[in-house]
Amino acid sequence: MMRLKPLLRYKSSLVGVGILCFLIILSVYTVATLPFEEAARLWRAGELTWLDNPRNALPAWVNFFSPTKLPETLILNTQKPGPDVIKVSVRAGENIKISRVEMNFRYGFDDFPSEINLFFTSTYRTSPPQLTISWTKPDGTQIPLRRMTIAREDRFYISSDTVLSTELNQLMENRLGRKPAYTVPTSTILFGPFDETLLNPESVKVVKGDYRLSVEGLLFEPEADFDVKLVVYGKVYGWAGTDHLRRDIGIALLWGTPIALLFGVSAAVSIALIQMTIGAVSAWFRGGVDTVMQRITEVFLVLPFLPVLIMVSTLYKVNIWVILLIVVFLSSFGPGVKNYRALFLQLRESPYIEAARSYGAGDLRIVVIHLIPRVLPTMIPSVVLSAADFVFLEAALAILGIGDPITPTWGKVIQDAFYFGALFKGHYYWVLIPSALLAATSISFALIGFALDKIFNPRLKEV
Amino acid sequence: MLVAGEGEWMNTSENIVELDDVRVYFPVRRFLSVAGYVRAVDGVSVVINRGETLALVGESGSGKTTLGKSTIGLVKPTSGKVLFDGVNIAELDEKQLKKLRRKAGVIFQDPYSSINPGFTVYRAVEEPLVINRIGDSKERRERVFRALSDVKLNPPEFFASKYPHMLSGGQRQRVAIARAIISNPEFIVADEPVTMLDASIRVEILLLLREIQQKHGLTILYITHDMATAKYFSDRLAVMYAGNIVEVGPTKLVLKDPKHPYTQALIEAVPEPDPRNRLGLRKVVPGEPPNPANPPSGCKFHPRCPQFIKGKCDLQQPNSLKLADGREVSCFLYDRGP
Amino acid sequence: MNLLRPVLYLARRALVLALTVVVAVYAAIYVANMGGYVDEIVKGEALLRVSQEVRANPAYRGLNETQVRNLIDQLYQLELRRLGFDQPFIVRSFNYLYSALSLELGRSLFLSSDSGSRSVRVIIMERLPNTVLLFTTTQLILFFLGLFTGLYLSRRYGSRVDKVISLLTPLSSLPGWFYGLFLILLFASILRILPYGGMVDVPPPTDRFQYALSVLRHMVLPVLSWLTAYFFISAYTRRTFFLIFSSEDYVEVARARGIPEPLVRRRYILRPTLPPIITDLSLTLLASWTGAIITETVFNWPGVGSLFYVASVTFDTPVLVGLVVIYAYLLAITVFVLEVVYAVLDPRVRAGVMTR
Amino acid sequence: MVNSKVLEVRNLLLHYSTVRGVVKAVDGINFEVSKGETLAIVGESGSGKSSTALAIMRILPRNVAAYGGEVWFKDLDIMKIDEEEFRRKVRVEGISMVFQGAMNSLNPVIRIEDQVAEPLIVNMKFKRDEAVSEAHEALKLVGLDPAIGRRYAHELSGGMKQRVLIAMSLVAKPSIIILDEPTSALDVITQANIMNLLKRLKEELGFTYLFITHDLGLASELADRVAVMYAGKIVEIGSCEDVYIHTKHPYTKMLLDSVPTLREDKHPAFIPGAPPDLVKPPTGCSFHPRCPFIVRGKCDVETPPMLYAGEGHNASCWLLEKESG
Repeated sequence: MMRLKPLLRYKSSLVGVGILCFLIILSVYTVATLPFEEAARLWRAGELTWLDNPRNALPAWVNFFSPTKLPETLILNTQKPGPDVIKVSVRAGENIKISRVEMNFRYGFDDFPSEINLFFTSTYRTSPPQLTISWTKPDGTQIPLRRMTIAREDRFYISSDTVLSTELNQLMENRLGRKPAYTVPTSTILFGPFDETLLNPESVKVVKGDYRLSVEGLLFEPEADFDVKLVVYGKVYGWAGTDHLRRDIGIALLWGTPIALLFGVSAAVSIALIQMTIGAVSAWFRGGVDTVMQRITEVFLVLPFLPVLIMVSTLYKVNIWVILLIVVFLSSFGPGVKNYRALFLQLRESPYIEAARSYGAGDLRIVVIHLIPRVLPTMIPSVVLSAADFVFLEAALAILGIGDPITPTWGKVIQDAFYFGALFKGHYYWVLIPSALLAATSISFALIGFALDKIFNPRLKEV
Repeated sequence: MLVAGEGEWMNTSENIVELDDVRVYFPVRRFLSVAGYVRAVDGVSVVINRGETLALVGESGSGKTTLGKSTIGLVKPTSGKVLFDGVNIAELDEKQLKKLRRKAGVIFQDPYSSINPGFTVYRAVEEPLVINRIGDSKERRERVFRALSDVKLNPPEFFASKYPHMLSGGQRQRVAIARAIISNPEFIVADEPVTMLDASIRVEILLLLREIQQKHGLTILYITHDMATAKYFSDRLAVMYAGNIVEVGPTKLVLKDPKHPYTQALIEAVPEPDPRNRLGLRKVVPGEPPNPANPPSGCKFHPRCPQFIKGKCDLQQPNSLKLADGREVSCFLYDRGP
Repeated sequence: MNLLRPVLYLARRALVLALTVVVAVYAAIYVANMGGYVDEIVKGEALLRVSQEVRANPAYRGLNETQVRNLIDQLYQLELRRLGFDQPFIVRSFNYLYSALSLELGRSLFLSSDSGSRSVRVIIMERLPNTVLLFTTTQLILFFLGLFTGLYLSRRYGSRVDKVISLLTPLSSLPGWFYGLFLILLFASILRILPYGGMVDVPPPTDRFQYALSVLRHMVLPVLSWLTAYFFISAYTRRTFFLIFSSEDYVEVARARGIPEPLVRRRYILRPTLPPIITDLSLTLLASWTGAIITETVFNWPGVGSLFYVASVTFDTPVLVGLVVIYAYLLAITVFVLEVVYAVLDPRVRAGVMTR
Repeated sequence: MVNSKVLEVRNLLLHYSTVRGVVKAVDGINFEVSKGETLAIVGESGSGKSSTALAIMRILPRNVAAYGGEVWFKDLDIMKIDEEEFRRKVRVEGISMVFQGAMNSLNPVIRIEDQVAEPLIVNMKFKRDEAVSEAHEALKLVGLDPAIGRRYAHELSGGMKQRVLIAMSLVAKPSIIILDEPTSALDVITQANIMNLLKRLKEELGFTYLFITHDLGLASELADRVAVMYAGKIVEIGSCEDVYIHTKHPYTKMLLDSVPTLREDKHPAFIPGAPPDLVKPPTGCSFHPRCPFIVRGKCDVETPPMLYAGEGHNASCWLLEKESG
């Protein structure tokens, strides 16, 4: 394609090509590494699948730009023992066993974790294990957290447990001899210093250092055992953060890329091809066929596009590819037909077509060899430009809540964000990242489209 | 005439093209109905002899291009007979027409747009062979190169790979000629082949055309508005006005002693380099050619004719009269009938 | 001058457009009820409504379960007849087509107007002025801004301003509502100087002037979002358009004859290009009256667009069809008026109308 | 006759910049036109004849690379005045121009009479009805029915449009009219009619023309003097008789020989080769690659100056130097 070379002459289109290449690489990467079924399943799975993720976490890269390092999520699990996770079991009688778990970790972030949870699994026949859980701060202070009997699947939401919170606040009050003006969150007490700063939520600072969670388990059956998982939830996660359901937004955004590109490009290309075909048929046969085509075009003109699209897609609960089909169908008799028709009418009168007829070229050959290759270049810029529109159309439908309920798309992420008040609560990343991707896609198409327009349809001699 | 089973043509006719009362009307469409007709060609009878060059001269809108197209079936006549090699092509279907067009070539006025700008010279010249499935690729290659050197695009290898926009107007017209002669036609319609070219190279292209004609024994229908080139590059001359041929005969004779008032007016109007020109006015007929959708009654030239006979020219259409010197004129001035 | 021809021509065009409207409206009705899908919803709703009414009505409290069921069934059948279910769809569709075309748009299924009416016509007519107010303002500002910037740029082709505008044109590939989101973020969420959405403060000011002021304040963001989105492209296209037309031979001739530049621009560039510009303006105006569904939803503007959205998600078919009908009528009328305007403005078209 | 010069062009230069390089469309030409006289500039396409007209009228495309020289209109160097003064002194009443391509030279939405009258109203403070009656006079002068003034451009035939353009050019009574291929789109008979009209206006009203054409025959219809252009330069200039009969430049001679003639029997000959590429013109005389009389080492090296070939007759050819000794 030697005619595409000039594309690289324009700086603006170079930027567009760059962005588009990046998006294409991202799409290929996504499709290759994360199968769609898997992504869709993950996206629709409930909170259980995502238990280890923080809720509404910012993207991890915000730490690059901020002097205070926000915490990342720390997970310690007895099923994955190591130097940090030590589990020792001692037989203390015929049926009694004592298991001691120590989880050591270093906490070096500048902000408190968003949540702290403990998850347990245990095996026993009739008597469940009894655990004593305590917390050790870097200075050696030990805080007993709870004594509890656990079920086979159990959990202890340390940071949101109201009983523990009251106990800890009481403990603190005793130590400081003063009562803070607010209920100090559990995570602040566990990760903060026991001093005056605690009295003011603005001034309290994280104590960095080595923390330890100890669990002492009393097991009443010889076969009984238990496992512990500690999750200290951070405030940043992945490259796109998480949503209100702890889901990794990155998954939706990754899969949103190939879907947006595919939707935009296939809508644009197929509409252009259909419109071109209709225009060509109209222009080639003229007469009655042409009149009929023109009337149909007028009917489509009178039907408002977006309302009808919304009507159809709400009434018939459709997925994204059916929406694509509807979009293509509704646009196939769009105003573009008129342009193509005019173009073909003009071309069919051109002397080289007449010449081809004179030496015996048939209709099919003239259309395929002589006409379409002449029309294609004029078509490309508008196709590229309209691809941008269709990317946004999909997003718009999703934002209205009309899109595909299964497929994760950029628009869906934005819609979730709005629905759950991201802008009111200050979760700007939730809207900004998908928006930026949308904008980048659209602008890259536009940059390329405008450059192509200048190359293929030079209406003005550029000086 | 079609030889049964073979699907090949046989030369049975002395005249390569014979038109008999050909009319070409284009309907002017209105909403679901026809409002009227543009009479582009309105009753033309003429023959083109094998091996000659017939110049068809007329002003724009006189129907000369339409007439040219109708000789090779690019335009279907509304009525009348078009015999090409003795076969009435008005009765042929597309497939048979296609076969017949192999024997004809066309050169168009505008060398800038008569070649597909996306094709190389090679592809443009080769295409008629490809379409008519003539030869294998090696044979086609030889023929293309031969045609290119016939039109003096030397070396052919150099020009074959060029795109039309890389060539000058004259070179492009040579490409068009090469394409027209590639399938060894017998008849060529050259529609204003040099009008768009510069004066200094017009003659060169016309001489080339003449040379190719002699080499291949071609018959040429040379359509032009330029009497002067017709003088040097045609054997016979037909003058067309508003869809009719008003005068036809040997070129020299017609130009030396034009009979039809329109031919006279046309010749009188031609300016030639002569310093004396500026000293006097030309004798010209007033007005402009009629609207072909609504031509005047009788002889179509009568509203402008200096020798108009009232009550005759405006009522009746003059018939074509054969004069003694081999000419035919459609004018009442020479009608010595009853 | 012969007046019969143009009148005949326009009459024929009117007929064709009317036919187009009929076909389009019928298509809309058909799509809205394709496969009886909507029928089922409507029937279910009707049953629910009837049974709720019966059970809530103290007059029927004494009846036993069978009696109640019979009663419900009776009333349900009555309700179905009221909704026209006793006839096959094909008949109903034509009945509906007839009433739709005569603007008897019927009663909505679920939605009601602010004044409590269930008449589709009342509901739509209540919303239409709001949409027209917002988007006519937007489009007119956009149009004149684009027109004059375009004219200015075409005179300064290749200058720095021109280059900057051309460079910024790709920004117009993002739609207005998208910019709206960020304008809301900036002006409402962060700066808190303009409202998030809606059309007037709650509660609405009683003072007429205050009311108008409040509406204006609410219009700022939507208007601004569209200006941000479409200003560049409209200036750019106008500029290119004028550049092409200012290289026409007659413009050059006028300049060569010493016609002063402002006059050349007005009479030789602007005037001959007026017909397409007017078409452009009227069609975009019209399109914006319905096409702004997302913008209206984003800004919570109580116009036809958001009505359409609500009607869609609540499956209120009569409202949907009513909207399509009104739009189809508006468009057909606009196209027709445009043809008349064309014939007045452009002598070439006028001639075409005369002779065709 | 007092030789009062209306227009005098000295070393006029107009270069365009294109993707391929600088095109020297007009490359330092000199000529003058006296009152009541017609100078024809003859040349093939790309010789720079139309660019000469545009340069005089200061109608420049956007890609001008160089524009210079002197253009004296009466006793004013119009290259030195600003746009507004140029408009008032040259365009309004001084020099008018008839463009080629009459098809598109009229505003499609303004009535003919208003277009013809427009400069009178806006520039010369005529009342509207006075101006319109002037316009009707002008239409009559070019042989049109004044009733045509009520029509629009698309209602006229090509010949009528051309006449309207001529009427437009003379309505403000300019000192000189530039005719740029005024008949090239017209049929022979219509062309002859227009030429007759121009001749009559010249004879009866003493018009001064600068007539630009590619057609040597057409030039001889109107021209008192002829300038032949080739590759941006004037190669020969002189009276009609001088140029056509006592031809000095080989290009002029060969161009004359290439014209097929109806009335005389001589076989036309063509000029071999193609006109030069104006981006990379040949060294020396730009005609030397096609010239049969080329003097090697001279013509292909040095550009010939305008040499004396007779009273008021000059040609830029080295052969003349030899002749005169």
